[in-house]
Amino acid sequence: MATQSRTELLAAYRTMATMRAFEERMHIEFAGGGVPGFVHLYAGQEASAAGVCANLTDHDVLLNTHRAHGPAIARGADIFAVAKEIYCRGEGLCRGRGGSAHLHDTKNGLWAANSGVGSGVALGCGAALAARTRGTGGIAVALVGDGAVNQGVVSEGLNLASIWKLPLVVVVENNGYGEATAAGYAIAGGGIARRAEAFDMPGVQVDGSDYFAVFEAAAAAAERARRGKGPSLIEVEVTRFFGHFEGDAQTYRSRDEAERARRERDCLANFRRTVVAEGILDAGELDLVDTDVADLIDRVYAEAEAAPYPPDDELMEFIYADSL
Amino acid sequence: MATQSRTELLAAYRTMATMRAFEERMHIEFAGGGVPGFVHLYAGQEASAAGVCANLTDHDVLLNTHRAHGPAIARGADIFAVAKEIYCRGEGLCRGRGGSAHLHDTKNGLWAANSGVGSGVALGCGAALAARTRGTGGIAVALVGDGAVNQGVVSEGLNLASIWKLPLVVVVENNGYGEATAAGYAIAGGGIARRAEAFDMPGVQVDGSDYFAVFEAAAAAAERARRGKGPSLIEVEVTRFFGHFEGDAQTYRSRDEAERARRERDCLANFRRTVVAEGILDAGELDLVDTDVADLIDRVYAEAEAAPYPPDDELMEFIYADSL
Amino acid sequence: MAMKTYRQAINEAIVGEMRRDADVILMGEDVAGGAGGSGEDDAWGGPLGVTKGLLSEFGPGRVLDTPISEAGFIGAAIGAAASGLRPVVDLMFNDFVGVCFDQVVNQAAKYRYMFGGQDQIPLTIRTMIGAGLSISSQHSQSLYPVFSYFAGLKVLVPSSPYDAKGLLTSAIRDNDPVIFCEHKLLYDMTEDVPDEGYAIPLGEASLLREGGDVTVVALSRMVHVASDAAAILAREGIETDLLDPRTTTPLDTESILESVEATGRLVIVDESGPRCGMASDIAALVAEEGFGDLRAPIVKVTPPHVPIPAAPNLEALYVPDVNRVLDAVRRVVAY
Amino acid sequence: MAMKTYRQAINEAIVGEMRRDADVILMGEDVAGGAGGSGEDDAWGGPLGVTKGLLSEFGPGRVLDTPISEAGFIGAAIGAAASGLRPVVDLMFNDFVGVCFDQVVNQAAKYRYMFGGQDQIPLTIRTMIGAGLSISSQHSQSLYPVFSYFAGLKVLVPSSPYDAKGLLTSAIRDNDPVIFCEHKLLYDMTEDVPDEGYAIPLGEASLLREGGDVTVVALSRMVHVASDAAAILAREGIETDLLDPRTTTPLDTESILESVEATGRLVIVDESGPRCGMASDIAALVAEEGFGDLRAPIVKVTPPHVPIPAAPNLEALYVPDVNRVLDAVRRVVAY
Ligand SMILES: Cc1ncc(C[n+]2csc(CCOP(=O)(O)OP(=O)(O)O)c2C)c(N)n1
Ligand SMILES: Cc1ncc(C[n+]2csc(CCOP(=O)(O)OP(=O)(O)O)c2C)c(N)n1
Ligand SMILES: [Mg+2]
Ligand SMILES: [Mg+2]
Repeated sequence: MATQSRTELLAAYRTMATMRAFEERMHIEFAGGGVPGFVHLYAGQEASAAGVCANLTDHDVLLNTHRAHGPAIARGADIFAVAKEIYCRGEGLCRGRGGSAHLHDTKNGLWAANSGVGSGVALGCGAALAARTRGTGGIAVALVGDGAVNQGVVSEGLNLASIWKLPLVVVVENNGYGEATAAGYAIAGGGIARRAEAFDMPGVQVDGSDYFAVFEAAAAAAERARRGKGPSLIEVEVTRFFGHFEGDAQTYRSRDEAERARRERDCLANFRRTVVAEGILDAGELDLVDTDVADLIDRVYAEAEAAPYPPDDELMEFIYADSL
Repeated sequence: MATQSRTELLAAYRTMATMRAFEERMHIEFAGGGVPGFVHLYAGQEASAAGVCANLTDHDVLLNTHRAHGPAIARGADIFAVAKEIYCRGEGLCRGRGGSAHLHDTKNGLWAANSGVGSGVALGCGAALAARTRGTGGIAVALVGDGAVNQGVVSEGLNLASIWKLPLVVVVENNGYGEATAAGYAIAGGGIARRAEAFDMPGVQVDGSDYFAVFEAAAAAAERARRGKGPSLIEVEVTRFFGHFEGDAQTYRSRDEAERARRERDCLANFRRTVVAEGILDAGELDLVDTDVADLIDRVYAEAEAAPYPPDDELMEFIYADSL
Repeated sequence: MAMKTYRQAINEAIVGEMRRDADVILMGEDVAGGAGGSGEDDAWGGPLGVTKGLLSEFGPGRVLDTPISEAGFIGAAIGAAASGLRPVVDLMFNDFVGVCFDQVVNQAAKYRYMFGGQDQIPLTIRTMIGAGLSISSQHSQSLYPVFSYFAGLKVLVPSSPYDAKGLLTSAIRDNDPVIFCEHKLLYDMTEDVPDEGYAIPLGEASLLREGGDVTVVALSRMVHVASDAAAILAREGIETDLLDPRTTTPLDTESILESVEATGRLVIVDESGPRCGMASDIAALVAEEGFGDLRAPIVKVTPPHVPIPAAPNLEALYVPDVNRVLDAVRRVVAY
Repeated sequence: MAMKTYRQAINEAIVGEMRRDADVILMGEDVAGGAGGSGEDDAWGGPLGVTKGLLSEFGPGRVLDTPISEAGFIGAAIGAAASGLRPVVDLMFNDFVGVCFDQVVNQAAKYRYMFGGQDQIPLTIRTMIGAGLSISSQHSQSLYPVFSYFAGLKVLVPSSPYDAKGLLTSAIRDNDPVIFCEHKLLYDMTEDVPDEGYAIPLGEASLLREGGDVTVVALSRMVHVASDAAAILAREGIETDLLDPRTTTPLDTESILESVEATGRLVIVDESGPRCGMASDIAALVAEEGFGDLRAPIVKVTPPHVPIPAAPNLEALYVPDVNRVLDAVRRVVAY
């Protein structure tokens, strides 16, 4: 099963626990009215970004989606800067210009989702092409949602990656819905992995409540990309615990869908159960991580809320790199 | 084999012979400098539009491509108005506004190709949706090229047609090239039909030098659409006898590629050989058609060349239906 | 007649036209919401609830949730319109026109002309414009100048519930492609709106205030900013002609020129960009056709040339406010 | 120095920069042409032969034929640019921006700002503009006003071989996304062009003729139409300041305002549309900042608000010609 060391697995747990706690707290803060903009929570999907990012190096690029908080944390972005960006503060990752849906951290190989959903696949082709052209050894991993796969640019990017044999991995986080519309309605034939085949690349489906399954699929795809064998696609089946965005009444899904997922498809609980049962980690050290994380989250939110907005006189900064 | 009557087959021959003669003459006229704009000839691909259109009724819509002359003729547009449009004359199908690439004839169920290649698939979804909503019994058939299938809108349209089970047939005319770039390079995996499968619809490949093969595949797909069973895709393998557009030196393909196709994959010659060999039609009546067609083409070009441009004072006509 | 929100007014216009004409259909992402899910079917009415209830009344044959495929479904709507239906399509945020621009400006706009008048495209595209929700540069633009650039489109920018209902009704009845721009900060604005259907003709500005000292042209949400400014100016003795063009194509050039003829002074307050935007368009019109009347520079109050930031303080600096309008008007009056 | 066409000048600029900097790569449909075919590999250089020969010199790692997937490959170019490459991308006809508009105006343009200055996007998009080939409304537009609307882009409209080489060189060296608009009727225009590389700074208009009676601002191919008109006017004793801004973003507002300060009269000759177009943009600038100098209406000589027809006679009526410029200038001079 897992090819990760004890230390790595403990780190993976910490990452997922942090992602989860960050979002649970965000849910409360948003309801309290203190968070600007639209906010899409990643809770329930943690094993996806965590399992993928555990396979990435400094040379790689992860292309985020609008459901950006979790992947940003998993990729190793400074969580204080993440929170500040969501709060649109001047010390945020993007100096308050981007907000919740646009968490971008170039030095950590994290690229924001950009506008039209699905664009990450095209941008990822470019990152992958550049990595190959410049011989950095890097790969690109594009996260996209089940809804986003119906954007034309995703098909175009899959084709481009395939004919150019780019070191790209496309990870489709299928949480069953694009906003309020079900994947089963929006995606012909229901499956996404079969689109990969149409574009002549391997496509696999994995259970996103199982960290180990995601990790292994991502490891295989990343390895393939690094070896110059070309792109592949992974469909990760997940359930989001909250609404599409905060404030969503979620009447489009049955009352207990999310609750059932929390009970039965919780990647954190599953992870804990497995590593404890197999004697890899013990419950006590995981509990310690939870305590640590809770403390961290308190500090992160306190600092973010207290942080200043960007200076007023910087409105016109950062438009152009070379003077106009 | 063919489920068409003698009369229908004779008509099919006449259609294809007319398409061919029209283009052979256009090639000469263009070289002579008298034809405005860019001109893309359909010669070599006749069996595709002819085989498809033989299955269409007055309620159906055929969505053309930029390689528009042949399909317009096959769909039954007035050939004089077709020629005049290519010459941008006032009595052209579109009163000289559209030109060669935009042959559109609403009353005959012929819709022009529109700008970004591949859009016909999306427009066709709309025609199909309207036909179903209004209960006309009509279907839509969208022609697209092998190059155009890599436009995102084609994938979006295939998906939409599939989930809505629209009465749409997508006919991919694979002539091996999008401009100067080979389909084998541009299309991942080489095949187009497998994309149909990804979007959960049947996809078949047929030999476009064989009228009967095209006719039958189109008949099956049209039947399926009319029965409410949803969309399907047909890939028609053809070779264009001329360049991408007139003036193309065609150095991207070997010197004899087109010539070999003329010798070995000529749908007109094949048709003639088959119907004569099987005793369905005799060579003499086909020769008569050829003579007729030659005469028609002479008249068509003479009339088109002599026709006046649209009146100068009509520049601002037809922008809006309701007054601005 | 009852107090209604901009949101309700829009909903009523669509309901009214769908009842009136069986050819009107509705398409878009989550225009009903809930398609295929385990819960309710008519769950959303778009992310801001504008079209809620329509699926229940008109059924899935006329209210179609779409995949996230704007090029595909707007292309389909054009095809449906060319076939005789009258689709009302939801392009959630106008910024997303990026993924279907070809369909809107090259196809819908040119369909009738390029084919020599054979067809008409009775298509309405509803879409949200405007900054103010801290959702950054790809969800906050006001792109009606870009739409207005293209001949063949009609472009509507209602600033109130009353206008929204009347203009949307006209849009749906119109036989040309119309872009109907809803400002996202106006959805909860209320005013008296008749229950019955009514159509406001396209191309007629509304004169919201008659002054004589200065002409202020304002669009969409900026009408309210300009109106607040005009009230303050009145107390200073500066009387404003406040004009809301309501539609940018067709543009009521006559009303603008007439007002400037009287006032000799023009300030344009607009949330679209400063380059090739609507303020430039109107300024250029007057600098050519109303030059003889002008007694002062034409001042444009617009955002600066910058993408729209998420941070609320920067965003507030981005969007024109009352003070900037006051400054501009005082400047031209003092000129 | 030798006589070179606009086509050659563009080719030389790319070759020069590709030799100078290994990070410069070329992408687009048929930029080489022949990929995967049974004949030659470097067959086309784009449909008009502009980039022919580059594959042969720089190889398939740096010269990439693409599928017909503009959103995909322009998105990829943005990603490559964010990674440190300097892609030069061919968007054949500028009209096709319809299918990749999101990549251009929402992504490339906003990438640096929205992420707080973390990145730069050294991307050049080459694209053809202009009417005159009878290829109808979807292949003949001049969309630089639409590009200029968006902050974050730079927009270049070279009117001559010399400018084309110098501006394209600057574009490729520039660290921001640049839209380089090549007028399709200029490819065969020749003039003396240095063999070595040189960069023309962005944002500097060129004063092609010094007069003093009237300022004529013209862009792209219209520079030549305006120039012909100026020669005729000179014979009538009307002396023209003829200004070619050469870049619309950045726009050399200073040179325009300075000239109008001297002449008091402004005519703008432009092939882009009359609504929210470049003529409106420049007119609005001067109506605000140069108002005190103006002695006559600002006259815009542009096409009418109509899609572009294929028929040569109608197309000729569409595009501004010398007579329309003469009329306009005579009118403002006589005012
Ligand atoms: C082109 C485009 N259309 C619509 C939207 C609005 N939108 C934002 S998120 C979203 C749903 C995306 O669904 P999915 O890809 O499944 O991601 P999820 O939200 O489920 O994580 C939509 C429609 C958008 N951002 N871009
Ligand atoms: C979106 C878009 N990109 C590029 C073009 C330019 N173009 C016109 S025809 C063509 C080739 C199309 O190839 P294919 O679809 O195979 O049709 P064929 O010409 O072979 O019949 C291209 C690239 C276009 N019309 N639209
Ligand atoms: Mg989803
Ligand atoms: Mg082809």
